[in-house]
Amino acid sequence: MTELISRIVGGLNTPVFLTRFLVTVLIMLVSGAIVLGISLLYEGLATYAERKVAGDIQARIGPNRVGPYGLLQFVADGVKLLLKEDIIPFYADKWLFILAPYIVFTVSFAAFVPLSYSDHIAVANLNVGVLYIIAISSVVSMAILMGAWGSNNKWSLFGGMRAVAQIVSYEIPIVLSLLAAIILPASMNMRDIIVYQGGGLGIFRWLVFNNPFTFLAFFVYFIAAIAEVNRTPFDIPEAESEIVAGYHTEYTGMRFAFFFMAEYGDMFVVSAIATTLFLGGWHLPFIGGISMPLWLRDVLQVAVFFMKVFVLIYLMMWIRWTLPRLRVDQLMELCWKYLTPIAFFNLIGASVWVLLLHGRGIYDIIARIIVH
Amino acid sequence: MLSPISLQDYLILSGLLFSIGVFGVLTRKNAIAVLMGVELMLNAANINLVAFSKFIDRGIQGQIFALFSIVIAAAEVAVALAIVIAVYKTTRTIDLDKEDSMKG
Amino acid sequence: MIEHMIWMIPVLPLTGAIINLLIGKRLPRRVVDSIAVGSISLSFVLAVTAYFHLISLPADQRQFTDTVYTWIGLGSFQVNLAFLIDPLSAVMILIVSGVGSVIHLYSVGYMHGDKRYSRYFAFLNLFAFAMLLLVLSSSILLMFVGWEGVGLCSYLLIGFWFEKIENARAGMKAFVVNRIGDFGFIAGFLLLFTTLGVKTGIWSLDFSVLKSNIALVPVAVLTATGIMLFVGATGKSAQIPLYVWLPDAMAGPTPVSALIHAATMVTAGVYMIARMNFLYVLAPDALRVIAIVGALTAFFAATIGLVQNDIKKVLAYSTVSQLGYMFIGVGVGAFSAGIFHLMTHAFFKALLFLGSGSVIHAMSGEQDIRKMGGLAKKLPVTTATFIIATLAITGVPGFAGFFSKDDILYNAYVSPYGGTFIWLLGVLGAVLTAFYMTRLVLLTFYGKPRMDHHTAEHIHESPKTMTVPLLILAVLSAAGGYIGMPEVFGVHNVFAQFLAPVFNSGFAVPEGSHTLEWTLMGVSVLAAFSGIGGAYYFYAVNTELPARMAQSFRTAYAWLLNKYYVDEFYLKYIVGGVLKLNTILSLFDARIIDGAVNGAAKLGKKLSDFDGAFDRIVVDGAVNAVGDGVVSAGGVLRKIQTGLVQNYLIFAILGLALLLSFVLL
Amino acid sequence: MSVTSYTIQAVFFYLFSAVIIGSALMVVLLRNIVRSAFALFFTLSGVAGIYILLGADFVGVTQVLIYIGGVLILIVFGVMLTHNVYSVDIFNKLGTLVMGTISAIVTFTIIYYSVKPVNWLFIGFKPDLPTARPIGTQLMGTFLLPFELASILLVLAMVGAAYLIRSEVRGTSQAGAGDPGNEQRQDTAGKKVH
Repeated sequence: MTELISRIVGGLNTPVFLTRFLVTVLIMLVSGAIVLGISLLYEGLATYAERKVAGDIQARIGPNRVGPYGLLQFVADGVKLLLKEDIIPFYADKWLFILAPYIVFTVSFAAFVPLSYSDHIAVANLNVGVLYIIAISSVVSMAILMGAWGSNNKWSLFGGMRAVAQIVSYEIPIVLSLLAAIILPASMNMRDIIVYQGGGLGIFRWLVFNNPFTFLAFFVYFIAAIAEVNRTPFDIPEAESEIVAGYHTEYTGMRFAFFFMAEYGDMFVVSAIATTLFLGGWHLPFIGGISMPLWLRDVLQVAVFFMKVFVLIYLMMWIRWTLPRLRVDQLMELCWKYLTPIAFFNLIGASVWVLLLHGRGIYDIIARIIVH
Repeated sequence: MLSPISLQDYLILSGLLFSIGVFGVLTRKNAIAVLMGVELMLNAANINLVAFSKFIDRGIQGQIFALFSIVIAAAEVAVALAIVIAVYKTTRTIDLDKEDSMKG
Repeated sequence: MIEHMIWMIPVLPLTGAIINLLIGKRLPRRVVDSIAVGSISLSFVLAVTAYFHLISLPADQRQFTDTVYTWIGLGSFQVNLAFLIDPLSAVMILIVSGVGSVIHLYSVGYMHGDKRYSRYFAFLNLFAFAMLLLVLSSSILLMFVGWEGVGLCSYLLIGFWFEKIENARAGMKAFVVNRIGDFGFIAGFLLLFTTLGVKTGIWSLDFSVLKSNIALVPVAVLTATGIMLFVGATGKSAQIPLYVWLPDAMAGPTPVSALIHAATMVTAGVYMIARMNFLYVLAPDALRVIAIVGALTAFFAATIGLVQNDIKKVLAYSTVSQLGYMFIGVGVGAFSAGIFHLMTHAFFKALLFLGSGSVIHAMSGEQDIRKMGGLAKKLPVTTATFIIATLAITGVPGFAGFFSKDDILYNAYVSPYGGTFIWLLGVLGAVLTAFYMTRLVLLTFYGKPRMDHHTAEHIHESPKTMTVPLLILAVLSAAGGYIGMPEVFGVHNVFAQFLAPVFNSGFAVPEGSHTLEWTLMGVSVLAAFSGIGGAYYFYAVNTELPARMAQSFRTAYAWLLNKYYVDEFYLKYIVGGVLKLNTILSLFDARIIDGAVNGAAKLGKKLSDFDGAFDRIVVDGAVNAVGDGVVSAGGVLRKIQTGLVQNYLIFAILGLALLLSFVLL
Repeated sequence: MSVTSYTIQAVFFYLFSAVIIGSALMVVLLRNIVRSAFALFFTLSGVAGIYILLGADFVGVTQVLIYIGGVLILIVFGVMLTHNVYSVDIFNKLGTLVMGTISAIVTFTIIYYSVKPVNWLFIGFKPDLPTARPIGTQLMGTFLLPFELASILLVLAMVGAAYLIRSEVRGTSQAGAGDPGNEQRQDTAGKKVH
């Protein structure tokens, strides 16, 4: 792709430094566009999937009119949202009201950047990838607050406050449980972490199976992650029966769609983190050792990665349509009285494990015992 | 064609940011606005630290200093806001022009 | 093993005392007495263990110290909380914990109806703790703690039934008199401590250190120290002139009298002098004083005992008298004889007191022997054991008192510190002892019953918990003397040999010939039997004779009955004298000292009036002028002080800018 | 380092600088304090960008995490809890405004003239290596004591802040304990406020 772009740009008769500058900028733009396109497609399909899953669980059929099996429903929805009237409330703080959805969407989109989709495919291989995603997702709370305040609506403000409190609180168990996994590969680079989990039959080196503490950390992380993306049973920031629709009450049309898409984007990101840190990322299970063409391997790896992510997303949907919503106090109690202490002691336990066993996993130990 | 960015450029950027912060601290009436000015000044100082770390530090001590500075800023803002809110609760205002009980 | 468990011997009763003192009220009585008796019995078991450990060692190594921790550490001066076990203290802890256990057991029966049951046992345990601390301590200072502790417990227990004012008074009297003695004790050991420290640089209160360095102290100081320590001993052990508290101390419960005022606490003085033997052998004058005071007390108290009518008072004077014998023993340098008599006396006197307690118990609290009589049939066990004890104390051959008293009298005769005079007083005392003890037995247990009808009906033998201790002590009183049989019988004096390592300070009572010893023994036996016979004649054969005697020697009888008016003398001349001195001193205070102070104050007031005027006009004027100036200047300057933090910041930044511009330009 | 990357760096530097300075001016000049607070968001993001430009990726991400995710949220909450946003004139009297402007200009002048003429002792080219690992190593080694002290400082600040905020609430919660004199006390308290 780099070559292609440089050839195109080289055709223009420009000075060398400008050429290279343009190449760089274009690479950035194109890769961004690819990710954007894919993520938009994904988000559309995810809304379709959500409705299908909901229908399934509630013994309904779900969308089935537009396209085969209703597959094009999300296109129709998108067009409808684009064409809707764009309402800005009169007393709203216009700047903040307009800015908020863009920031929310940008931020959730920016979290895709350090993900490692296969051995060779990634937008940017950041050394501080995990920390980057954590930092970026904390910005979401800022943007939500912006929109909530800008709407000048008390339901919005309540929802925004709740969202911020929830996100800030649940960040703590998330970070603590991620740390329990990170100390094994001793890197925050997504690709390094996945590479660390390779070998064996392809699933026994996954960090979730590495030791009891990472196993527990995975569940703590997954519960806290559901809360972090404000989904049922932790959807009190947008609880319909209490505060209308929370922080996006006043949003309509495309602005609302941005919030909506950001939520599905966040789901993808947290599931991708879980996949990367705990579930072996793009490693091919069982057939990892077989030699095959590079492109085939990359395609398979991307498929495996997406498969794992989608399983986790399906789990989240399943949970959403099965469990009732928590109260605010129950939510905070779960975070501060259960998840945080568990994650904390879990981290200590994991550290001790790593210190005493030099990072060896439970299967390594068993294998060693069997061999001897 | 742009010339390479030197240390001076970063320092002048930080100086500019610092001066804006000083302006904010000196002229704003709202105590929290003053606090924001202080944050600008702290950020300016941190830019200095990281820039020095890049240009004249063989290790990364400048970055570590910046990290400590960020941590201390977090503690500072928590306590400062608590004070502001406590003051607000007793006087029902955070207008600094009205907080003159120390007047001679 | 046992070397490191010595600390438990005193601590066990202390624990019992603390438990009973804190929560005893809420515990059932059965638990309270189980704790008390159990703790002291455990101490006794440990003491026996320690004793057996001690005799398993070679004779010259029979000594070990259990150091618990350093109590006081000031540079080279150290007082350790350390317990010393050697033959002397081993004997003492055996007596204290053994007799103590028996009396604790007896108390269970004797005190069963008392409303302050748990407190009684707490105090009794506390006493056991203090007494064990006293005898086990390895330094004078720690010993003094025990010394004061037993005084305190004695006070608490004498005044145990404090509802009656006499009992409370008796407690206070005991305490005050003891304090007088304690003053001598403190002065004594401080004199020794400072003299040794200043002279040699050895600042120590440890017995072993003192013992090895005692020769460095001048003899005059040793004599003074010895006499002062003996003053302490006269207080605690009821010798002339400080004996007056002991008869009054009979106000306490009878087991207390038995334990504290007969068997253990009052012997603390004897123990202390025996413990300090290394000092006394270098101070023969002090020894002479002790021997003479002991002999006088032995005789003097016996004469008072002749005519007392209260059963416990008779025993109290008898105790004073017997303590006098012990002091004769230690005073003539025969320390082991003194300790031997201490031991046997502990057995038979405890038995006598417990027996009297049993009698009093049976008589519903009556203590006057004139209202008793004929109790032998109704109280067979009490009578039998009481008679055994009487035979022991009178020195009938074969019983415990015979050997110990004979040992003392023999040594008093042959020792260079003793002599015929002291020996004679001792023998006369023995005659009197035999006389009044026989009188006591005859009046109490034989003859016609003289009590009223109501009391007579209620007379009954005491319960098992009281008679079993009596039997135990009776066996000890009868047989306890054989361990100290003199060599004239052709055996070794086991007791003296056992104690010998403690008393090997280079002094030995010279040996007399066997003939002399047999002769003296014969005189003692004769004395005992003559006393018994005389009493029998007076109170069993010719029962009118005592009254007639009292009639014809009216003055002498009154003197004896009123204990030579010693209490009255003390009250009038010593207490009264102190009060008079007090009045004079307070007058001096009021007239002369207060007058001087008031005069000075008046003068000061005049001066200050003048000074005040000067202050107001000159000094204040100047100060006000300065102040006004500052206020007006401040009024100008305060305008800058807006109270607005941002204004201050502006000044700060501009000032900083000014400074920096100097640097930069 | 090629000319191109210099150029790209320069472009980004000026971009970030523009964002920083522009939004910082908004922070200090906007009349609506809530907008000020949100303008601060862009300033802080720009500073994070500058850090990453300087090769300090860890510090940059930490800046986002702590400043935007923590400090800024706190400030916005503070604004919302104490605001009389639309009623209070946010600027001081004219005299202070003038003096403040002068002070700011003087400050910048001094900084400029003390930075510009200095001949800094450069160490030459230094590649942008990963920083997370060396920072971690040094925090746990050379800087262990300050690191621990910082954690203590954070705890103290947290406790202190909680105490300051709670000090008034405690009185009412005691009054609400259900004793008989309770209602009357609350009444008087209410009167005082009005």
